[in-house]
Amino acid sequence: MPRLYSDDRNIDLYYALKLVRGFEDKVSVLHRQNKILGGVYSGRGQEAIVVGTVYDLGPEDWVFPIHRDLGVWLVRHTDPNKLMAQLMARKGGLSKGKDNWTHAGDADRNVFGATSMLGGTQPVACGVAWRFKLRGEPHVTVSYFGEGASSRGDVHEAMNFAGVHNLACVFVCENNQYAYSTPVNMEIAGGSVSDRASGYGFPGVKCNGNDLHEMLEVTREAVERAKAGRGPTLIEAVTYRIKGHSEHDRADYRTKDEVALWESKDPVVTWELFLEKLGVDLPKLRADVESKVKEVCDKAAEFALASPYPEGPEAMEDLYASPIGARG
Amino acid sequence: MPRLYSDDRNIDLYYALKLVRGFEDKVSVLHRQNKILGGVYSGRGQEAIVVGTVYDLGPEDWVFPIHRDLGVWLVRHTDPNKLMAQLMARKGGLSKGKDNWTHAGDADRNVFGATSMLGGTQPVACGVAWRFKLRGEPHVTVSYFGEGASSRGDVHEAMNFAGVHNLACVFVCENNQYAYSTPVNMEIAGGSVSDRASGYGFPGVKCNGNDLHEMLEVTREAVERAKAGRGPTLIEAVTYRIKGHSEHDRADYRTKDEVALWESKDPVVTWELFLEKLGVDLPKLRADVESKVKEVCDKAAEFALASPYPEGPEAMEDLYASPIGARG
Amino acid sequence: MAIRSYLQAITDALREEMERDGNVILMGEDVGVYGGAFKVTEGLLEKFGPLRVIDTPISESLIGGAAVGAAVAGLRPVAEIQFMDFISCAFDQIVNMAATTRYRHGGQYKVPMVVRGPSGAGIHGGLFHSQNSEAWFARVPGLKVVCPATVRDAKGLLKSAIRDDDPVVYFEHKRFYRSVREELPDGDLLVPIGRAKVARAGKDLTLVTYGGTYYQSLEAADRIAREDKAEVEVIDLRTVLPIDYETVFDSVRRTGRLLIAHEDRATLGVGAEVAARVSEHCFEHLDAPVVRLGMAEAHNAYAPTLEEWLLPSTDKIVDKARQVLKY
Amino acid sequence: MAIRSYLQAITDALREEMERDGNVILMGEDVGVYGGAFKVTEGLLEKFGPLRVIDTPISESLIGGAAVGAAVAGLRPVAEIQFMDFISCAFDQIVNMAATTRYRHGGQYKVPMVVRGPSGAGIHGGLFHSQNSEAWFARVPGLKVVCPATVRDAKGLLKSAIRDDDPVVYFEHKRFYRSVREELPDGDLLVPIGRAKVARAGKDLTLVTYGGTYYQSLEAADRIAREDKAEVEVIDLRTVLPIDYETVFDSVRRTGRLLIAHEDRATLGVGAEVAARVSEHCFEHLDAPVVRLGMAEAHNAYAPTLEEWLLPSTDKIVDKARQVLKY
Ligand SMILES: Cc1ncc(C[n+]2csc(CCOP(=O)(O)OP(=O)(O)O)c2C)c(N)n1
Ligand SMILES: Cc1ncc(C[n+]2csc(CCOP(=O)(O)OP(=O)(O)O)c2C)c(N)n1
Ligand SMILES: [Mg+2]
Ligand SMILES: [Mg+2]
Repeated sequence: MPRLYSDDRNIDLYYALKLVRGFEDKVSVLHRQNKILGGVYSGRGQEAIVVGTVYDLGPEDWVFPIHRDLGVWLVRHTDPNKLMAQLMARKGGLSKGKDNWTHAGDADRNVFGATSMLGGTQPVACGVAWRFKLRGEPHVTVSYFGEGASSRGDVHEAMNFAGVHNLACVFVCENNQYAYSTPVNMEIAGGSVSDRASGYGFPGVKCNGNDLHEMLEVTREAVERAKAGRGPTLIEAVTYRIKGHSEHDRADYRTKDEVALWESKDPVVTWELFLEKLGVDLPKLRADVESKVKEVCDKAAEFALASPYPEGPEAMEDLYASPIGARG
Repeated sequence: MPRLYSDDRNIDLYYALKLVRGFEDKVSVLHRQNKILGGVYSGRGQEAIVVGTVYDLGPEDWVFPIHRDLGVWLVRHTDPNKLMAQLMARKGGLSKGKDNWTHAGDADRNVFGATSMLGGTQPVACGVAWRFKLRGEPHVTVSYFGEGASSRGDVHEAMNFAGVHNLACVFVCENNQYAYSTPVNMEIAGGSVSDRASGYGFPGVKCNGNDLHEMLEVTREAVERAKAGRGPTLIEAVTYRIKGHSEHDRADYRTKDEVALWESKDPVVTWELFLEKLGVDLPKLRADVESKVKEVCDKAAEFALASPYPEGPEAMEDLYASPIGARG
Repeated sequence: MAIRSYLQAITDALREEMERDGNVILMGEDVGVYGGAFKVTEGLLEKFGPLRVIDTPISESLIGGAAVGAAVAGLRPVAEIQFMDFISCAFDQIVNMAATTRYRHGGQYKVPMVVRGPSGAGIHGGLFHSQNSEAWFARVPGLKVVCPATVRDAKGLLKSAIRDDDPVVYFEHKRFYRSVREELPDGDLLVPIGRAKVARAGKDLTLVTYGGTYYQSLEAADRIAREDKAEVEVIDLRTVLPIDYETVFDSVRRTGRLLIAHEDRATLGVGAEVAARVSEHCFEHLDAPVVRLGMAEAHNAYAPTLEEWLLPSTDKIVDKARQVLKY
Repeated sequence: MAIRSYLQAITDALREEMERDGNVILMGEDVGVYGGAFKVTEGLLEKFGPLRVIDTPISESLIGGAAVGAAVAGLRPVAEIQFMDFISCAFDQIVNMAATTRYRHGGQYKVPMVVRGPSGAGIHGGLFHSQNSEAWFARVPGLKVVCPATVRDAKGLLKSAIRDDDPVVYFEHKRFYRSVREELPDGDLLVPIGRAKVARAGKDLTLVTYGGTYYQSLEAADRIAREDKAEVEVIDLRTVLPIDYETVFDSVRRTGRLLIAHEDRATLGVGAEVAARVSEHCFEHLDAPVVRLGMAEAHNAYAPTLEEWLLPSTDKIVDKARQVLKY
């Protein structure tokens, strides 16, 4: 895939992190202004996961983001204008106003939008990977789920199937310690989602989801493995959901200390420190990147706000590829 | 629970094994004579599992047998007459002809009948175990599933929940190497169902399902653990389905050698050898036990055949505890 | 007497039943510490403790099945589905396990459980936070299905559901949670399952409704009374399995005209069954064809323009009612 | 021309479509080595290999979801549910994932998949090997649902379903697999989805049916012709989503009388929708109430006496038809 911002990989990755965060911040603001309706789920604190697992994928690989993975679209080069229009239910959005948030993908970039039913895309990813197997194509699917969603039967059925058939599936569990209000010890027996992988005969890797280097490396290994026909990998990226479950959740079921602890492990700041060690002029770079991100986000918001809502009767479009009911 | 046949535990266990096998053989014969309709699934070769996991349970424990576990009812002291009438869809059966085979339990003995949907009773067992937890009762649930059914999402959701809450659940996976025609390597990634337990934070024990001693011992440990509030155990009893999936399946997807190998590990014969080592006069005992089993089975068949079919309109009974539709 | 919201009435019913009967337990995602996504169970964990208010993992099928287990073992579980759209993930446990347990055991077990949760559209929830799923269940023998619209019914039907010895699926309308308030008598209040209510008497047209279109139907009746001088009789089914046909037929035999309005799609929605039965059993009394109004035959699209176009409304009910009246 | 059974026609359709299009794949439990529980896929693994005929673990939800994935990626999966009763375990993936994928992506993806399998009663299968589950799906926008009764339709509709770019749920009637035979032309045979068929012309009563009651309906019509000198027009819906109302309405407007018979329960069965629509749109033409006949409102009980009592039969259809004719 082409670079997003700079020929320098490390700088480009920084831009990706900042773009994801900036875009989500913009979404928050627009949501508070009632310009985005319904629930909005922030991925703040988890940017290294979406950037690290998507950045090096090829155009023929497929990705299956969920509600906290808005960044996946951005790193995948989905037009930010279209994405913002999608969030605002406009005609210019990916689904032309049909559904909100992440329920529409971007077919041109092999991004598949989930239903709300958590865990539902892991089986779908298996089906896509079957095509790779059938045609001998060297591609992978990368599908996401929260540690909370790991309790759904669908995730189990998919991992087992992928394991039996050595499918080119990379399963990414974003373990951000909470499912809505429910802490991880009430959600997952055993304490660790990655431990389950051995029961499916493939590696489970627990890694630091706040460390972009680690996410890139772990993903590289998993993708290589999958492309070599050696089957799936389950990556458990340990991270933290910095905000509430959705914009309206004050999340007072958590302690301030806990949040502060994780804020101190911010993946974007960590990457900045790395760039500084490399000798990058960070204040300047940050200013440049932030102004570019602001430009992209503002333009996206502008585009979206200028895009009309769909007309009512369009609600009947896109139900069928070959329409029915002509005789009814 | 009272003894079935003899005050001598070893002899009584022998009787249990023989009763299960004898009863199933009778069922086979009656099925071939078209006296039992629909599918019949033999547990031949797996008797040590049902006997070993049920024999030492208390009356307040709950059991959740499935299609190959007819023996569970018998060891649980369900009236063989009623059981046979159940198989023949007679009014004198457990469900008065409502459903076949194992879909009716025996409420007096805390036997819960499954639906056909494999894996469906593991969540139910969790619900029963919640009552034990709520009331501080020292009982357990023992629920069964095949290695094939282990791929169902429900089994995963139940094991995770039981693990999170340390429920008094003993999960018994009867790994008989086939799910219908599908061999175990096509069903379960990783090769071993018991390996999955660690992912749920409780012990998984792989054991010889053809060895009654081992089954009794493994069960004893699991039950003790559960009653002590230390949570679930997953027992994977490795065994072999001697017959086809159902009576009509010739099972030629298997080799003769494989079947012969497992026939040589017959759990009933193994127990007989043990009794002989103890100095029991086996020919005499076997003759006595077989004649008693024959008597029970013949009587059961007689009872069942004499029991009428329900009258058509009884199909509308037992739908609701508090009937509805009076005004409709 | 006190003014209670639709949501408070549900919370009250849960709390009162839990106080009355130690066998009543709650289970669901985030029902404990958080008090539920809509705060229906707020305060109940503190009051009844974690053995009776269970925060479950995200495992709808487990929730359905465990409720069956708790019920057959003698408890009275009330399981929350965080959004009723997700009941699709518990479908097998409800339609095959819960609904058949009594039957397939020849009456040996009873299954006193309730599955409840927020359903319905009109809050820009999109495809998966807006569904009306009652029709899937309203055809399953062994289940009872209720869809209260008023505060009184929300409370009284939930209490009846909890005391009922059969599995009840209880659909709350999330649009009503905080927007609908009513004065309620203090203390116990039971509304029987299986009884419709004549919410407004009339002689010219019967308007059968329930759930999401209840208030719109009453508004439509008022408007027609004012503007058309016609009297619409509004019947709230309240229970959609079993349906109280006696009340419906009585009314249609008097008015000769029937409009059915619900928020769910018309195709194989509850109204299809009502229309079919009325057409059969009130054939001689009908002066006009039975007409149905439901949301358009699509998914619950997200954009406000689409959602508005899709959903029934007071205006649309008035239009349809006039069409039937004029026939 | 060759005599083919209902089952052979299905196998033929699968094989021919797999030969025609390398993107067609099969998946399901025991469909490979064993050739399927009813041997519908026998010989296909040998012919097309394990990359195109996939023996899956017992994971219905996975099967449904993986079919969606294969479909959006450009394959044409045909997923077998070993008994259609178990489709309850794949419910979410079918009604929420498959049915909405195109819509929620604003048309970006197409989902050319088929879910097929044996359904229906009458073989003493009991509660979980006898269900008619089509009505649950026949109300879901985004899906198409077919229920062939004849050998020709079994073949032609399956071929159309496989070539269709939308998800199709295809219900086979297991009672017909080996009992129904017909002469079929060799080679390609397509029956369009969404078209009913007038299986027998008549002027006195319209009898709408599909699936399990098809042959009983024809027998009933014959008997009534012989014994009552009345001519029953039998319409086989074949597709229950979308329903071909033009054909139904045309007929009812000529005969003035309608009986609907299906094996599924009447309550919110496909016939409820047909009855509601006919009652609305053919109101002036109806000389008698629309009557429905389905299995009794219980589960598929196992004992032969119960099953017989529950299910529709030629006798019961004749009785109901006479009732409508005499009205
Ligand atoms: C099947 C299903 N059940 C419940 C929900 C409601 N819900 C939405 S997000 C969420 C929490 C998810 O937690 P997790 O999987 O850990 O992801 P996170 O939000 O923490 O990223 C819940 C319960 C849902 N969307 N789908
Ligand atoms: C959900 C579900 N899918 C499919 C079936 C059909 N079926 C019945 S038994 C069986 C094989 C079960 O294998 P396993 O779990 O290993 O048990 P075994 O029969 O070997 O004892 C299958 C596929 C079913 N009953 N339920
Ligand atoms: Mg989480
Ligand atoms: Mg097995």
